[in-house]
Amino acid sequence: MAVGTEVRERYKSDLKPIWCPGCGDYGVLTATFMAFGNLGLKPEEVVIISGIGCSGRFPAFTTAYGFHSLHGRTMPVALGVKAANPNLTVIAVGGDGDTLAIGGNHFMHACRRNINLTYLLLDNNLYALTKGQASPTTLPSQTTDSTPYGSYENYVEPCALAILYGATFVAREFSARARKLADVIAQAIQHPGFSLVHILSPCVTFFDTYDFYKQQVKELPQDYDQTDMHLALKYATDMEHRWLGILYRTYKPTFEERVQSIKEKAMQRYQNVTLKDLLNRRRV
Amino acid sequence: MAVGTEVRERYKSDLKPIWCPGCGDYGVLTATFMAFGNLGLKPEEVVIISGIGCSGRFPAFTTAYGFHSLHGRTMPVALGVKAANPNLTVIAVGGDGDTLAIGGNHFMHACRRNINLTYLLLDNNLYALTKGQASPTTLPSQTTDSTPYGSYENYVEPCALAILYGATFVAREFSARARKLADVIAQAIQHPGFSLVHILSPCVTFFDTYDFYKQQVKELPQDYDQTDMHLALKYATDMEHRWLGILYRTYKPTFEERVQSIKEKAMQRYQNVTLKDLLNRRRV
Amino acid sequence: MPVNEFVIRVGGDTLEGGIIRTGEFLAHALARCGLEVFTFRTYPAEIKGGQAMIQVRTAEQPTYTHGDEVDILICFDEEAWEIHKQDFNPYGVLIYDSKFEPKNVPGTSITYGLPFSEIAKTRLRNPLGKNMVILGAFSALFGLPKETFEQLIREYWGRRGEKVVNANIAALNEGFDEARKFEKHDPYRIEVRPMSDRMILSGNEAICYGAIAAGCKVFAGYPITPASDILEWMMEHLPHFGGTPLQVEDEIAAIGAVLGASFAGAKAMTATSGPGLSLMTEFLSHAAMAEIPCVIADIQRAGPSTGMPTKSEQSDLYQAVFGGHGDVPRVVLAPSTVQGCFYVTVHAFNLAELCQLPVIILSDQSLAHRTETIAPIDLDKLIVIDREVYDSFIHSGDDKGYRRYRLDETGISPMSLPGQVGSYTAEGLEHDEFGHPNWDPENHMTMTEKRFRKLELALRYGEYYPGFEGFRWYGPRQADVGVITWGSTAGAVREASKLAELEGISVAILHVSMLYPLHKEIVRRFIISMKRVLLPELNYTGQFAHLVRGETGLDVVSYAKVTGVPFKVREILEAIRELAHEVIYVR
Amino acid sequence: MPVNEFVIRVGGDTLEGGIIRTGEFLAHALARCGLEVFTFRTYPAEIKGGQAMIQVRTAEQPTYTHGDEVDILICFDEEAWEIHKQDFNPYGVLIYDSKFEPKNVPGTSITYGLPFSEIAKTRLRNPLGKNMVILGAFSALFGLPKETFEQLIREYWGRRGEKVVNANIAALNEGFDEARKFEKHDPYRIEVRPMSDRMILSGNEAICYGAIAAGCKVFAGYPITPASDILEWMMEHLPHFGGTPLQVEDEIAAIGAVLGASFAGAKAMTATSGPGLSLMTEFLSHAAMAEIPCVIADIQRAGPSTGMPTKSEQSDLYQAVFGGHGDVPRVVLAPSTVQGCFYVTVHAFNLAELCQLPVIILSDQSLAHRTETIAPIDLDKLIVIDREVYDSFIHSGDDKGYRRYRLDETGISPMSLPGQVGSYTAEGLEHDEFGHPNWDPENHMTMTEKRFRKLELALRYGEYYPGFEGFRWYGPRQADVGVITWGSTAGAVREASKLAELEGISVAILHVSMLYPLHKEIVRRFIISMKRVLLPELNYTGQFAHLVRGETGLDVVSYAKVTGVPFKVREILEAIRELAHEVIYVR
Ligand SMILES: Cc1ncc(C[n+]2csc(CCOP(=O)(O)OP(=O)(O)O)c2C)c(N)n1
Ligand SMILES: Cc1ncc(C[n+]2csc(CCOP(=O)(O)OP(=O)(O)O)c2C)c(N)n1
Ligand code: SF4
Ligand code: SF4
Ligand SMILES: [Mg+2]
Ligand SMILES: [Mg+2]
Repeated sequence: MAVGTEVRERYKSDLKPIWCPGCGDYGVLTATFMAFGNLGLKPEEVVIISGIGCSGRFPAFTTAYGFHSLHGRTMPVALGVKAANPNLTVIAVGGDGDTLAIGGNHFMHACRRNINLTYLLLDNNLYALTKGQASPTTLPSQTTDSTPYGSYENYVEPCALAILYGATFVAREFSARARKLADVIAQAIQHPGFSLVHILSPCVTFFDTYDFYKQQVKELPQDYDQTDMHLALKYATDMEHRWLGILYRTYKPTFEERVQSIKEKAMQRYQNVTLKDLLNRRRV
Repeated sequence: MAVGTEVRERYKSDLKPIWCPGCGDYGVLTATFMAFGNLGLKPEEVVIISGIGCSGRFPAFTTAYGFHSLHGRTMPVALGVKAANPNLTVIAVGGDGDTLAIGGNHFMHACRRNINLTYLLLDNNLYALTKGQASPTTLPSQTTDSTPYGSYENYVEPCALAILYGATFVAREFSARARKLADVIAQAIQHPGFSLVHILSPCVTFFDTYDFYKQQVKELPQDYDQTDMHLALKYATDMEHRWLGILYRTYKPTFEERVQSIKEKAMQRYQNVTLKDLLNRRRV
Repeated sequence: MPVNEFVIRVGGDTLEGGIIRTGEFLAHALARCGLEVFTFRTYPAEIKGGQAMIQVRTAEQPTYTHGDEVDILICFDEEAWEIHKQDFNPYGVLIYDSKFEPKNVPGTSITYGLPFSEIAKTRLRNPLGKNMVILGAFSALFGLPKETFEQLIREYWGRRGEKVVNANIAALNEGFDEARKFEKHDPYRIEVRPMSDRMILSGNEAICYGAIAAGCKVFAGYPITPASDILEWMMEHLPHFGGTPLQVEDEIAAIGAVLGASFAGAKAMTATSGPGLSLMTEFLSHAAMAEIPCVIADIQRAGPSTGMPTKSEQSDLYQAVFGGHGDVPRVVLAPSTVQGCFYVTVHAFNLAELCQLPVIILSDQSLAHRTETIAPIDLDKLIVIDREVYDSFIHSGDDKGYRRYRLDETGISPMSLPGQVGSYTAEGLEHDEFGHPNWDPENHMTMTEKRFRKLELALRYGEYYPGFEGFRWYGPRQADVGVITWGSTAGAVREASKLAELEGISVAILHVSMLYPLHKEIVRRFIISMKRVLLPELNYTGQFAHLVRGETGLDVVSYAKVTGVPFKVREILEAIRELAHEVIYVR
Repeated sequence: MPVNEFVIRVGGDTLEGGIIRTGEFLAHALARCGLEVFTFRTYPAEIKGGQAMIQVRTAEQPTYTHGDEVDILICFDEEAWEIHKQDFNPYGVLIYDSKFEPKNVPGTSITYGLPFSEIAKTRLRNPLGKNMVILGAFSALFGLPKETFEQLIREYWGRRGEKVVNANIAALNEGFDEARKFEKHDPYRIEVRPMSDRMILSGNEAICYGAIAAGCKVFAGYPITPASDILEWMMEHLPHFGGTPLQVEDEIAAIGAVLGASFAGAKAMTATSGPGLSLMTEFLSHAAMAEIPCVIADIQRAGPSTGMPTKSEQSDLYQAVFGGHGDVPRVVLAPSTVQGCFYVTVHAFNLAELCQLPVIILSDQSLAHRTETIAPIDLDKLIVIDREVYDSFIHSGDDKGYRRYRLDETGISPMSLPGQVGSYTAEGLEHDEFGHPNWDPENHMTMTEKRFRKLELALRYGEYYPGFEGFRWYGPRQADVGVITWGSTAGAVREASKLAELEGISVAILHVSMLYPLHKEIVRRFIISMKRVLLPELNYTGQFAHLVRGETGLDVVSYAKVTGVPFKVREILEAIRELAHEVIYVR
């Protein structure tokens, strides 16, 4: 699936992606460009924050601002960016290892703060950049270089976690469906609050899941109620099918709105007090 | 509520607790002694691992082995203890800050491993040892020294999280009900797999919740089905009442069992190969 | 000197309540008498219960320490006496609650036993009023005007209503009247002096004010003793200055949020103590690589590990200077006074923004929580530096586009801010001028040099912005004994060297505030100009001594102490004497 | 020397596949010809695609480096030639895929262009067989017996069935025949030598074997380049040795699990690289305080931050030696050969268990992934030390109960293990002998001294257990130029100093393997015995030079390089010459 050249020109940097041919992450990049194009975003008003992994190289392939942070630490950086400048459109890109292994705690706290940003979770069921070890989303059937006898840990389902943590928009998509994915990403960006897009993005080099997922994925039923949290938890945790679409959507005050209201309360309490005033109060 | 002097003699160290008079943690200590007594545990076969906080001082007040680790890091230590010696009875003690703020990720991964241990979460809705800042379980109504205008983050409910993470025994109790608590702790210890006991344990010094919780707590209905995960999630996340009792119980292979089976597979693959054999294979 | 120049200490179990407040009231009242004050406090390990103490030194001129010996000791209970008697001046005054009888009191001292608790409980029916009873007694015994205390009571409790104020004034009067019954035998007296304009502040408060003055707009932190009060102050005050304070889930998140905020254009800071600083190590290395300005205040406590959280130490220097994998440029500054805490914080922001790197402030528990009277801070004279922001007009002419990591002479490259034209990726991988990952051998060498070249500017910073002294040389250009000092130990060193001079010892001091990068040439010159060089510090491994040797290749005598409490003046004096003796001996 | 003593390099894009394997087959085949081999490899940043190379040095006696200059260069593609020509010996041999025409080949060299891809693709219909074609050609050109390769093919692909084996042998033969068409003009030749008994291993493999030999029972890790293969090996092999390997959620969990396991009685270890080491900082400090034995292998890569993950550097030394808040005793060891990786790991466990503290092994990418032929390891002669376990019978007579942190002369206290009588709490707070939290000033001093006293035993360890050399002095007791070296740089230093000697320069080497605690007296003696002392290392800040100065107060000349690749012998030789010249000049 191709992006219009105009869109590509606008959002694609001249750095050639280092991903393997056929990698699922290409689909996500394309879909992201499409979503940006559809929303007419200015590249310089977008900040893409990534961790470390194949997925982590994402920002530099775009013309947006990027922050290639540390393994697992996208969320603290995003929080800081939003605290400094709430007007920016913030996209976080994390691998499954990034998000659920080393970065699991920041992920929880970002959700519970309902920061207005979009989290693209590029899930390939393993650690790709370090060449194929088990991750928290490694499938029970999978053996990896680090789990030659199979894993002794249970699969972790990110959508259900995000819902319980307090994320207000939770969707799942498949990188092979770039157009659908682009649509979901656009909706996620428009959603006020924390939006997770869990993307099945196969690693063709270490564990090619294209065929597996093509069989397993299924679109949410027509009459699905996106606002029912416990229903969403059920669909999210279903491992027979991987349901695609928007699993959950609700509206709660965002982090940015709450910060604003705290600023107002503080202004009320302290009026126009200056630093000079405060210092003067400390005069003997 | 008193413990039999015999039990007290056996499990109580001669270090005097440094907790404030009336602190909820005393109730937990007493209940733990009772549970130990009921199960007839040998103190030297028990390891109590704590983090940092008022709660963190727990192990030294007992005659068991203790490991006063770092803030938020009980679970990695417990994993190591169990990997080295699966026969030990391991109890982890964590505050709400310990467990859900800095230690949230380790908590998730310990649950998903279903390590056979008992986690006592001493929840006082704030950071007590550092003198009263907001924690992830700080109530929406609460203001603290670090949130003078109220919090901008949502409450996190530990029981629901544990269930979703893969814990196989999840209960909630109130430190004011030491006898019930003792019973739940004993069951948790006996349960094969990860057992969480979420204990409402008021901090009388910084935010006394005794009266609040006395009003709010309620025992689970008689006909409650402990094996229904989605039901458990509903009861756990109910913030109108705080339901007490065993919210969820199921049986899955424990970490220890899985390690055992991996060892067997490895033995099968490598038979009785010695290091000498392996080295010989690397001869030119 | 018995008039206006002595040391008071108040000790007791915190279960009784009010120990620290008694000292604070005393300090404020003395300051209002036109005197200088310098306090020091220690807390128990327990949240409730356990011995706490506060020491207040008063003098007509500013002092540098809280004093070695206690002239007036006020004990709430017997345990307090047992703990504090070792520091008690045998010719001093002991005031105690007569509910107990202090043992082994030196016969040379004067004692006043007063039934504080008794008075508060039965006469006033206000057990918490005990500390006011004591202040009343203090007023009567030493001539500190009672009105000064009354005024403070009104200011402190005014918001709580007339009733509370009156109850406290009643307690004050009761203590005053009770103490007047004593015949005064001791020589200590307060004489009111003309008021000069001063402020009274703690080290941590000064850091908060400094941050605001420097333009801090985002603060992220996680509670930890003894830095939590900085977080709490920021949570309360940053919002009304238009900034955003964040209490986050751990220290890794704190430094991560600081870097994100700084990247997005806000001046940003975090504050922590040893365990938190350790957790920030990986991000410290990232900040250096991606060249993101940030300020980390580390309020040191006794380590290693959880250590002794309420005790003081200077043992995070190694971590501050050397922590981090790879070659990590950073600046490390250490204040040594409350005033220093303010200015060092301002300069920390300036250096961070100027050089686009992490700046670590090394304070410590004793400095954080002591209060001092200091000269008023003149905000109008402050120099505040902002980072050089990329401007596509000014910096244009670069046909290949914006180069975030442009190889300029100083090593500093203009920084573009999200929202404006000039997007780039802040990169933790090694990269070229554009920020594109690049692993060429020569590029890594060039970029590493670039990152370290910025430290040269940091070294020269003080020359350009004279408000900041990276070092200060006190005393002669050549001497028998030189003392190199840093951080909160500097006060004791200055007092000790004055005493040593009085004894005829030739002594000079090099007080270093910029610990890293080190002014090598100055330190070298100092060391070779002195016969022997002493370096006292509150850690076991002699961390700054090691750094000085490592940077200069010259030796110094390390004097290391780890007791959780600051050096006494006399300990350092003794060490200076010993070295001076050796010098004479080898002559 | 053209017979048996030269350097081969294979380079190409990994998309082609088989570059590294070609080199590995070559190395193994050469070893089977009775020769010594020493390899070195570099990887691309990309997972698929990008240039990789492997260099194989062969010699009749063991060498210390992979060689500066390439005598036989095998290029899969044009880019490879462009990259590697700078290291190409102008009198060497270039073998290339004749699908391209290499430019600017020195006229003095010999070239053989063969249609590898063409042969593999069209003649053999087995594009992946290309590397076997090359090996066949190598065999024909340089006389390495084809049977040796055949044997290796059988061993390597035997499990995959006869068909695969035959296809590869066919490719081998095809290359052999093709190359025989050339007339040989070059002087390089392999002559088979009598086989001596040796092994062929990589540095990381040696660490794994060392850990098992030392009795490691729990390994916990998190993947990270270039340490992941240790984790993978442990996940596969530790279980059948009765141990438990853990892949955990991050490096904090890894070190935490190691401490838990060690507390419970198992010898335990983790392996990581810079970013992971940084994350372990807080727990490192805890291990020191609670006195828990543990081993951390840090396989250094180029930093700071994410840096250049597949490149080599020695820049985590500061973090290894100084990382951690508070005064943190630890031992830091650095191997410099593959054999050293094995023994240093065994001794790391021994020291950890003996002294009950964290021991850090500093290896690096180049050492981790190079292979060497080494003398067989005699497991029966190994010394393995277990910690002193508390025994209530032997250690009784202590009426107050078990004292975990008993103040014994050496600083080492017998340790009780969960399950046995003698329970206590491992404590990260400062504590007394029983482990009870205690914040008395004197106690903190005493306990800090206790923890550091153990380093004295660590220093003397080599005297008691002669298998371990904390340092080694090569060459004369006095010389014009002394070189202090550590880690993987030692090889280049040894070769360079041999060359310098041949030039008539008087030179000695101090090779330090125990970096911390440092054998101060030896280092001091070495420095003052030499006219000038050079300290080359792969970092920018001269980290070991700084440590040496800091510990001895004596100066050395730091030679710092950060290019991501090891020193060349000639670079160090040049530096030695310069210093020698200075010495002569100042005479
Ligand atoms: C602190 C730290 N630990 C480990 C690593 C090594 N590392 C790099 S990427 C990665 C895992 C990548 O997996 P994932 O997040 O799923 O991303 P993917 O490569 O699959 O896109 C790891 C462990 C690191 N860079 N930093
Ligand atoms: C890395 C680190 N950060 C911060 C601290 C300071 N600290 C000590 S206890 C504590 C919070 C305690 O709260 P909680 O876990 O709820 O335990 P409680 O005291 O309430 O029982 C904090 C932040 C620390 N010890 N280590
Ligand atoms: S290794 Fe896997 S995830 Fe990484 S670029 Fe290749 S296909 Fe994509
Ligand atoms: S501060 Fe609170 S939690 Fe801590 S001991 Fe006192 S009552 Fe208990
Ligand atoms: Mg992945
Ligand atoms: Mg708590």
